[in-house]
Amino acid sequence: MSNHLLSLLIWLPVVGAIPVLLAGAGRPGLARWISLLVAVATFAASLALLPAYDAATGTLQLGESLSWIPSLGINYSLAVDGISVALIILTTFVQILVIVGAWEIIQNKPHQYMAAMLVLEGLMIGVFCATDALLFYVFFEAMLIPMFILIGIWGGPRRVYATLKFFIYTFFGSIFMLVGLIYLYHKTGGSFAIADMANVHLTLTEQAWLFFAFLLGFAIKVPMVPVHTWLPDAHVEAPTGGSVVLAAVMLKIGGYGFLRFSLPITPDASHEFAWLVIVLSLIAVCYIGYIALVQQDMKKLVAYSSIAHMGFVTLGIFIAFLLVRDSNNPDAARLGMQGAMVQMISHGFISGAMFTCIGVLYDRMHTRQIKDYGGVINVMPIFAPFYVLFAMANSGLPGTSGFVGEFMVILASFSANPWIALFGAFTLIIGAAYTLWMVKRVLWGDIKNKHVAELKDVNGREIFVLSAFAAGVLVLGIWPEPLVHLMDASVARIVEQLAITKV
Amino acid sequence: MITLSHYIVLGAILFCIAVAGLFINRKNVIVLLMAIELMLLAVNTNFVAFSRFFGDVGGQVFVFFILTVAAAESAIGLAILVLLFRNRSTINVAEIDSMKG
Amino acid sequence: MPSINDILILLPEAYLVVAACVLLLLDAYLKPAQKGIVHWLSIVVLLVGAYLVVDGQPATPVTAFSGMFVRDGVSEVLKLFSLLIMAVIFVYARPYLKERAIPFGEFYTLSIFATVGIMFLVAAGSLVTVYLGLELLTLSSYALVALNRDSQLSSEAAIKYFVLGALASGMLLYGMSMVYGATHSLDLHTIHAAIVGTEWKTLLLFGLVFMIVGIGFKLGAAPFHMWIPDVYQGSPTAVTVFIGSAQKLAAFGMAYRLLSTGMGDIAGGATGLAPQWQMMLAVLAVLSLAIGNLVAIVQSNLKRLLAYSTISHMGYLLVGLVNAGPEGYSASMFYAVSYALTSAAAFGMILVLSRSGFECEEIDDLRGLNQRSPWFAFLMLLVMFSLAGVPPLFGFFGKLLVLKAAIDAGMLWLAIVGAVFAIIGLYYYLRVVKVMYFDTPVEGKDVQARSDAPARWVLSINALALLVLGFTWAPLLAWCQRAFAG
Amino acid sequence: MSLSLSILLTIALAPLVGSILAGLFGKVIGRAGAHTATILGVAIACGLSFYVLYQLVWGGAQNFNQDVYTWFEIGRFHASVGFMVDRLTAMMMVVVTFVSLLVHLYTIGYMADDPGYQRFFSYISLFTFSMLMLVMSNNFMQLFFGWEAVGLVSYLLIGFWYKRPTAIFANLKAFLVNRVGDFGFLLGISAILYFLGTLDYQTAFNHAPELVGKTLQITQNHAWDAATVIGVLLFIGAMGKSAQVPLHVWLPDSMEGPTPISALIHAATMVTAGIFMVARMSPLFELTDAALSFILVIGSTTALFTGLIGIVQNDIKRVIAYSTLSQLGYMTVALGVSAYNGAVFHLMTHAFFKALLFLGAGSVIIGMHHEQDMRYMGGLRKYMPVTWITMWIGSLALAGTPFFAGFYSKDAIIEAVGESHRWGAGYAYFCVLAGVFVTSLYSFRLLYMTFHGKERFTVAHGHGHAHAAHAKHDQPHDEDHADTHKEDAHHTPGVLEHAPHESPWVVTVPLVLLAIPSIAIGFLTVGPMLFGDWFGKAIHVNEANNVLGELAHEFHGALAMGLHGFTAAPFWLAFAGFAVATYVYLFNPSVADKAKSALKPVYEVLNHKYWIDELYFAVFAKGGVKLGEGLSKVGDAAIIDGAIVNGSASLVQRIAGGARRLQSGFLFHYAFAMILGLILLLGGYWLIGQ
Repeated sequence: MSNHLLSLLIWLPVVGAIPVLLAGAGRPGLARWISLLVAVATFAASLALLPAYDAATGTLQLGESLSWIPSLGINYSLAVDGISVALIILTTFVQILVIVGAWEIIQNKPHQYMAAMLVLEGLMIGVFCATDALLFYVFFEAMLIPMFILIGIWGGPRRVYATLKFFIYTFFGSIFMLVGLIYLYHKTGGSFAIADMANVHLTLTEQAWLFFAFLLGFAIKVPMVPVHTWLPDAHVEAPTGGSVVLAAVMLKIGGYGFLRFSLPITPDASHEFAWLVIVLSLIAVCYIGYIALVQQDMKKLVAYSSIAHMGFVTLGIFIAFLLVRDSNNPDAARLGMQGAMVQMISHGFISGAMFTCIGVLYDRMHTRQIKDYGGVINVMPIFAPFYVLFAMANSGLPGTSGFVGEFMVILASFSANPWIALFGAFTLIIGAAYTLWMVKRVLWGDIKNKHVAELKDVNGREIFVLSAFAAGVLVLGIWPEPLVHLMDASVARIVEQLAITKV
Repeated sequence: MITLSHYIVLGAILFCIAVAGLFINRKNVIVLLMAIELMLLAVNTNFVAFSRFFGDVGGQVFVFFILTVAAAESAIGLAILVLLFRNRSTINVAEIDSMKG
Repeated sequence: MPSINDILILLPEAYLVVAACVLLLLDAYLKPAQKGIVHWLSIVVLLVGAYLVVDGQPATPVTAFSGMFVRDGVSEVLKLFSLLIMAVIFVYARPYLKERAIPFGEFYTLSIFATVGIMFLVAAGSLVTVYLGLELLTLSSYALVALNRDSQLSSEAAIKYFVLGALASGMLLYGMSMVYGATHSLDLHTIHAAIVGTEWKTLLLFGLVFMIVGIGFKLGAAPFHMWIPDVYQGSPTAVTVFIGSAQKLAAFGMAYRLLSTGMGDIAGGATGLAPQWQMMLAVLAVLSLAIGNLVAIVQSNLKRLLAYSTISHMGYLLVGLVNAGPEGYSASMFYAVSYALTSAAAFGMILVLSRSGFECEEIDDLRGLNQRSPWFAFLMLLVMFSLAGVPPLFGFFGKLLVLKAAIDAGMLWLAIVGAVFAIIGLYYYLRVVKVMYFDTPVEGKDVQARSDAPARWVLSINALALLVLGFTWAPLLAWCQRAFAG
Repeated sequence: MSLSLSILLTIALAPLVGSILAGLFGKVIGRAGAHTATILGVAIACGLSFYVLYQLVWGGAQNFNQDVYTWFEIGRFHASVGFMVDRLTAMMMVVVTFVSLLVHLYTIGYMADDPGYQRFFSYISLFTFSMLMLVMSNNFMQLFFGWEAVGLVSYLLIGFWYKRPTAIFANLKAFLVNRVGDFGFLLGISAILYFLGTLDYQTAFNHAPELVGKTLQITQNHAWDAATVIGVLLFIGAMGKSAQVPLHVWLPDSMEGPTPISALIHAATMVTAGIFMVARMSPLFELTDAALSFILVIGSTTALFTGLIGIVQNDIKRVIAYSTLSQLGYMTVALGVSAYNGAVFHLMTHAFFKALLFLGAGSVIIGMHHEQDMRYMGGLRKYMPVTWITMWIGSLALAGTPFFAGFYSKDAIIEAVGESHRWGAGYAYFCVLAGVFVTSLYSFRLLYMTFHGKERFTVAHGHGHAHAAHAKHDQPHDEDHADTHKEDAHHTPGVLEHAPHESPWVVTVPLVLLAIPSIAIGFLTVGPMLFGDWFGKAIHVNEANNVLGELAHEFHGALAMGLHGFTAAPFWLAFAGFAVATYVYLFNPSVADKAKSALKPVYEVLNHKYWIDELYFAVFAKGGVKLGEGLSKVGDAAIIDGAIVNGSASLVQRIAGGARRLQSGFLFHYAFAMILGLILLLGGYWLIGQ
């Protein structure tokens, strides 16, 4: 059992989608319950990772390997380290909330919706488990199909434009990554194992080309400026659940990819171009911050803030190079990278929560325009505190998870270069500005119009979802050590690798 | 004295005429059929010439096959032509463009 | 001297020819009501043929009729899949033909003859066999395209196909004649051996170029692709599916025989003409990728769109061939097989969805298919993503292999070009999915899966195979590699 | 004997528990339940704080420094939640919990009819918890946590009446301005981690000397002194919290919050966090004269120029708000001259009398039925004697009348500045002296305009039933306060429906309780706190900078100091202010208007608060939005999406449209294409051939 735990995690939801599709047609209730059952089972299974995984060593563990294409040396090989474990649990956790959140909101073909969600979940878990580059790529790409459907069918008015943009944008990024992988396969003399790719000797030029191939693939996923423009559209048009999964998990796959590919395979090129990524990340924090400030659509605003917050992920990952190689300060590098990882998890909770909140409002008012709201707190006294909490978390208030990652990254980046910290810390101001300004216009004030006056407060189901998110946000914010400990050893290993040059 | 190259050049000329006929002619499909036959003739000339000069019968055997097939080919061609004329009551090449783009 | 042994070696072909004639007679004597029998019989005939192919397969390559006919791994794979795909096509075609009153017997017999043509073509050991196989195939195809007697488009497609096809085979023959002149032989192996010593290098190269034109035409690679869109659109869909799937296998076989067996390198030695035709194929590949993918974007007719997509896919097939080594050949053959299966499913979908008076061939005809019949929408989705090359579907792995082949051959740039055009290609496949899933059906022309059970079942299996093979393609690949190992 | 962790945990958590009870279960436990729970929590915290203080001072307990739990541990970096309690901390704990307790009591009366009753109690208890976490922290991470947490509560409380546009504007403004400070503060913490490799106070202080000589490379050929960078960055944080120029703009607006909040958060405790922080970091600040001079200049500027604004304000709360600003300036000045315990001492005394003043003002506001404009007051002393007396006490203390609490602290600060030779001390000395005059001027102006002279309000119909009427009237106030915070829209200014009246006992009792320390605390504690080493190791001063040490020589007991005060310059300056105020606002009010018109420009400048608000709004708020719009239109919409993404898409479309025309449909074109292909291949071959 436990030695096939990862396979179970991947395939349980995917296979679980089949009964949902078959039984669910015409019987929405059944579809919902089956999918909830599957999601909960997956979550339970993912919790089994914690005892099974030994955080002390931080190695890849719970490995499974199965020869898939013998003649090409492609293996179905899975393993997880602390980082993957954390992300997997995040995925399964969010998935439950998404399914509960969509419960009676999705009326059009709920069974297809739920099935797509489950398939998506399985594939995302697969991405976090794969240790074979091709397998990784397969999951990485396959993920797009259900998301494409989710946005396209259950999305908003401009969903077609948004979903096509999303798919082609992402595909554009990853196809070059594929070429890069094949090239590496060629270099390794016939192995797609990421570990082998990390060991193969590469000249700086080769590394540079590969680095940019990877960068394109993952930067679009994260997304980084300037390849971020698909995200706002995708988010605005996606159904609430879609947005939640997209922001909470999918974006993380970009950051995860950097760790798995760019860093170990092209360390020297990554070092060469670390400044580029850092600059882009800082642009993401400041430039995107200002853009978020003027958004009229709540979802768009949160989408942009996601980009800004993911900026800290890439920042935290790449300052590690400056710290390890230039200022020889591996502990600070670990701090920064840990910050990036914590930021990924925390952003998973916060963005998920924010989008859920907006979904709650949208389901009632069928508008996401900020100007249509005002004084919501008067009519939704239970909802309002949640909204404020998540907003505060989004603007990085200590005591919420939003603070932890950014705190670590800023601390670390100061050790790399005070200017980086200076621009990074700007998020304290701009982040608070755009988030709380939205809160001011949506929540506070007198009742704006009769639609607001008619709003109903959140029901039990919504309270459950929001509370679950809130619990995540607070626990992580008050006591991050368990999470940090889970990932620390793995991060330390990655940081050690950075020091080793390949040329 | 006629050398091999003379034959090859002749073949080439015939071939070029045939090809020219194929895309210069804008009138009549039947002309196209004739051009095709001419092209096959050019080929045959080559084969015969080569096999004669190298004393290898293979080429001439091939020519027999080609002739046979050519017959069948033109048969089918004419059949299609008839069909076309029946449907569109024209065999003018310049008018056969209902599918494009 | 020809012996009984030679006959046994080409038993499948012989059997099929006989069977075809029998079917023809049978059809002539049957009452219209009973013609259904011909349908089932012909499927049986094909399956038996497939059995014979596999059953009689010798361990090592053997030749018959003093090397004119080869029976090796390559021919086995290609024959087998052509036969199977033909059988599948027959199942799809039946309801379609019935409703359009297209003569049964002719269709089946001609198709079987064409199949025999394919089998000779891919098993050719000499220029003569290549030519005969090719003609047998194309002549039957001409007839098949024109089979829908009362359709203007059908006849226009036929004449275009015929003229251009004749031109192509003329060029091929002309090339052959030059090669013959340069090497004094029609036997591919002898030619291969003679390349080194010939003093007619230039003549030989001219021959090569002309033969490549013929091959390019058969593949439908740009700039010899012009016939493809019109013929795909004009001919009855039941025939289009044949031209679009099984014939690609034949084209690959022809290319392999002529280029590799005839003029390839000897185990990496620089003795052949591979360097020359590699470059030419690369050029054709880039052109096909560009034209196919670009023009497909602006198509509104589904069959035409698939036609252009074929062109682009042949581009990928050539990317594999450019490798000019066992790796590349196996990759290309894998690609050809995967493409044949996929496009069979794609056209099969059109066949299954269309009904009398309604060819479901405009993209807009698919609007809201997911609401009418979600199952077939899902199948079509699989097909489209397989064509687009999105994992985990079968089509992706074909692309993976050909790109790998190109990179192995040191042609990274070609791989990158392939990748870039894959992005453009993605767009129009997604458009089809979008129409099926995101648009609402137009009133009046509501598409539904027609009610011919066998067709629907086979189609489902065919499309699902694309998904299943996405996980279990290892054996097929191994098979392809074994075919070229020797 | 030493302090036990459990006691400290109880102190910190008791208010939190109360807050959670009142917040989450407010509906269940009702109003009485809510205030009982929270007051109980705070009372426990207060009692124990006193106990802790007692133990430290007289019980001979050792300083406490211990982690509660690890927050994160990465490599050699380690952050934890823990407590460090020495006398400094203990004093802060007492001040915070004591004032908080009184404010809790006071609130029962003040918010009696507010629908958000439970919410309010929950907030103020939450604030108490956050503030305690801040002062009790033993590391920078937790300090920052408390730092931001009090900011959050202040945000929530300023916007407590969330229907008032002004309130929700003020709270956003307050939070953002504070964030600017925190921006610097966070960088300061990063700098400490970078140079000292730790977030723990004690370790940092122990390694502090290593900072000397270290520099931070800012540009290629330019480096800054590490200690100075740290000092300035940390102080920027203090500037935000303690509302120092130029980050002071949020404090006056924060008066939008209910008065108890103004007393607790925006006078007594939160705003002094910055002062406390600098005092706590004295070992670091002592390393850098530059930073201290910076602090000195900022502080003295704040002390004088914000005081000036106070003179022209008419809103009673705003006058006190500006006086708070200027007093904070005094504390900062003290820090600037390394007179840390002077600052902390003033912090303490100020906490008492300023809380007193605010609560008194609140009481007046209740009495006036939520009229806040002093121009419509006057002669209130006969209506509300208790408030009147206590306010006088508070004002006297504020003005620095000898023997009152304020005198000792303020006088010491002025003396210290006089003693100091630090760069900027001269300027500071002038500012603080001038400040004394200004202080007493606006203080007495307030008293006279409010309690003396003739009544400038009229009562609509009859007296009597003040309480019932007040109750009835008070109900709608928080809805009605919709637009302006000055004259209520709903009634013509200066016209009351009922006569003013003294407030209920829950209001007056805290006033009395605060009046006592306002008088006595200075006299009692000046000796040990200021000139003794009462703070022990908690505050570190280099000998060179030890100005208070200098003063200590002349110090011969509180009494002597008080008597000596009468002969010192500050007293006469204060008296001058008193005299002017008395003449202008008591005997000859017309002078005020004359002066106003005579000094028109000056008045305008002050009345518009030097136009700083307008400037910030134009530059940062409006400018930011403009910038954002520009970026999103040009950067995202036009360039990235428009030109690159959709641009390339449409380009492909156009190429495709062109390419399809090659497929003309004509046979001869098709054939021709094949021939071209043939020629292309041949030509290509030739090219390769050559």
